[in-house]
Amino acid sequence: MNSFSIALLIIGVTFDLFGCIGLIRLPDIYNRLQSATKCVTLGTCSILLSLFIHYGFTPVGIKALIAIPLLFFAATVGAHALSRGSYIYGIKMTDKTIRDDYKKEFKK
Amino acid sequence: MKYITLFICMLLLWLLLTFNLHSANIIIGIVASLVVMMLFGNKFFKDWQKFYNPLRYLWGIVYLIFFIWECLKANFDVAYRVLSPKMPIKPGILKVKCTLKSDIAKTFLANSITMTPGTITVDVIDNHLFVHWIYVSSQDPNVYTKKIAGRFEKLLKKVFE
Amino acid sequence: MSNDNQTPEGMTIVVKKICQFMAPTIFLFGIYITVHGHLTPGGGFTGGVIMASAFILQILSYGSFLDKLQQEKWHLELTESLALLCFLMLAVLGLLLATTSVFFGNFLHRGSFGELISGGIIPIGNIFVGIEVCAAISSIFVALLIFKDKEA
Amino acid sequence: MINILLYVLIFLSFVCFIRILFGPSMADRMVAIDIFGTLVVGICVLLVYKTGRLFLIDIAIAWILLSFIGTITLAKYLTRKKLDE
Repeated sequence: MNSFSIALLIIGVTFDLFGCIGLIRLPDIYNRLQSATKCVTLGTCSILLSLFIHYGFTPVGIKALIAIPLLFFAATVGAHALSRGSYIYGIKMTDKTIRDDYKKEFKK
Repeated sequence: MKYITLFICMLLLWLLLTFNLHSANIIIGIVASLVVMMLFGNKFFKDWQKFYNPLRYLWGIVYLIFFIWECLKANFDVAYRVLSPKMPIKPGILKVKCTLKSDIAKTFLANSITMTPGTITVDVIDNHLFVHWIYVSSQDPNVYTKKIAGRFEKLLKKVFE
Repeated sequence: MSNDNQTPEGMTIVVKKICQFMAPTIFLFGIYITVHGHLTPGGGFTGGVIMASAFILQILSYGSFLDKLQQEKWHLELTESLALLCFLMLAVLGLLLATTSVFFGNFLHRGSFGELISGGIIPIGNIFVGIEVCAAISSIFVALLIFKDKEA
Repeated sequence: MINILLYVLIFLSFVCFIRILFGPSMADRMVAIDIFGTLVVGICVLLVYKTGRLFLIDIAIAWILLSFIGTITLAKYLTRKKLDE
């Protein structure tokens, strides 16, 4: 195995680990979405990229390359829709919140 | 015309997905793209001319490199906030004005904001984005608009408008 | 400037714009799984479910009015029945044309192992099963929506 | 090497299960399900390395697309709309 793809694998799993620690530690749902979406998406993208580097321009490598933008769009749009949905559902933000502009728009 | 654009995109995606150039594979790909074109063509992007402008792809590559750099910064930022024992968070939802006009550019701005340091787009209403920020460093509208949206808008205007 | 999709129903503009190229991609991937059913895991049923989920994504993100959905339901049921009929015809053709003369007998050239055109009638049967499952699952989704509205 | 990384990812999916079991509200559980779907893609790719079965990447792509639809459905359910409006 190529050493560069091993390095990408280890980086990816480490970022997944950070994301899941954030999922447990952070106080409310919006902050959890922040950590989880960013870290886990980049970690998994890095794992897929390592597959592309290991197999090169073969069908498997190209499929791994196609999966990266799909995963990216799926994660960002999912995070956006989930945060909007949970605000409308009425889930409170944490006590440390210092400013909320969306409440005025939502009252109308 | 947007039907033909969808057809070309789907054929390219099929050829990448199967990755061989046998004649049987190409014929099945053309049939499959025709089926997709018939079923989903009327909902595809109306401004199809943008697909045939090579300059946009060039700016797209520049944007991609810039975006990957921002994305890496975002990850180290979140990792720092998660791992430090005091958890330095000061969250809030801010109203950010964006100067982009077209819908597709707004969509990509929202997606880019979601992947950059400490911000996530909650809603898009007309010309305003509602952004959840994990560490609100300043409450002045000019400063935070420039900090959140300003760095992408110039490039996105060249790519999508 | 294209504000053509800014309608009150459905989800936000971000979801709609992403859905414009995500739904065709999902459908194409379903076709890929169906056509390669005899070479890789998956096949008619799996590909049909993925194809149906493209329609479900479109209904979810754009929103759709109920009477329009009822029209769609008629089309879907027709498609499902026709695909099932074609599958049955394929089986009967095996009875007539194949040298062994059995139900589902193979009457096509077998091809060589690992190629796309191989496996005799199995890929064609897969395609018909895919269309049938796609129409069936979409019509289940539409039927659930219609019945829920009538109950309430 | 691959085994250790695979164990780490499986442990992380159990962490997601903790959030699904004890999440204070419904939305927290949905976030955990979304993250779990992304972790499974990583597990699929590591299984490609471990077993050499190249078709597992197809399953990974299918998982990405189907978990996207699941997330959108749950998010729409949270906004108290009917699913077809």
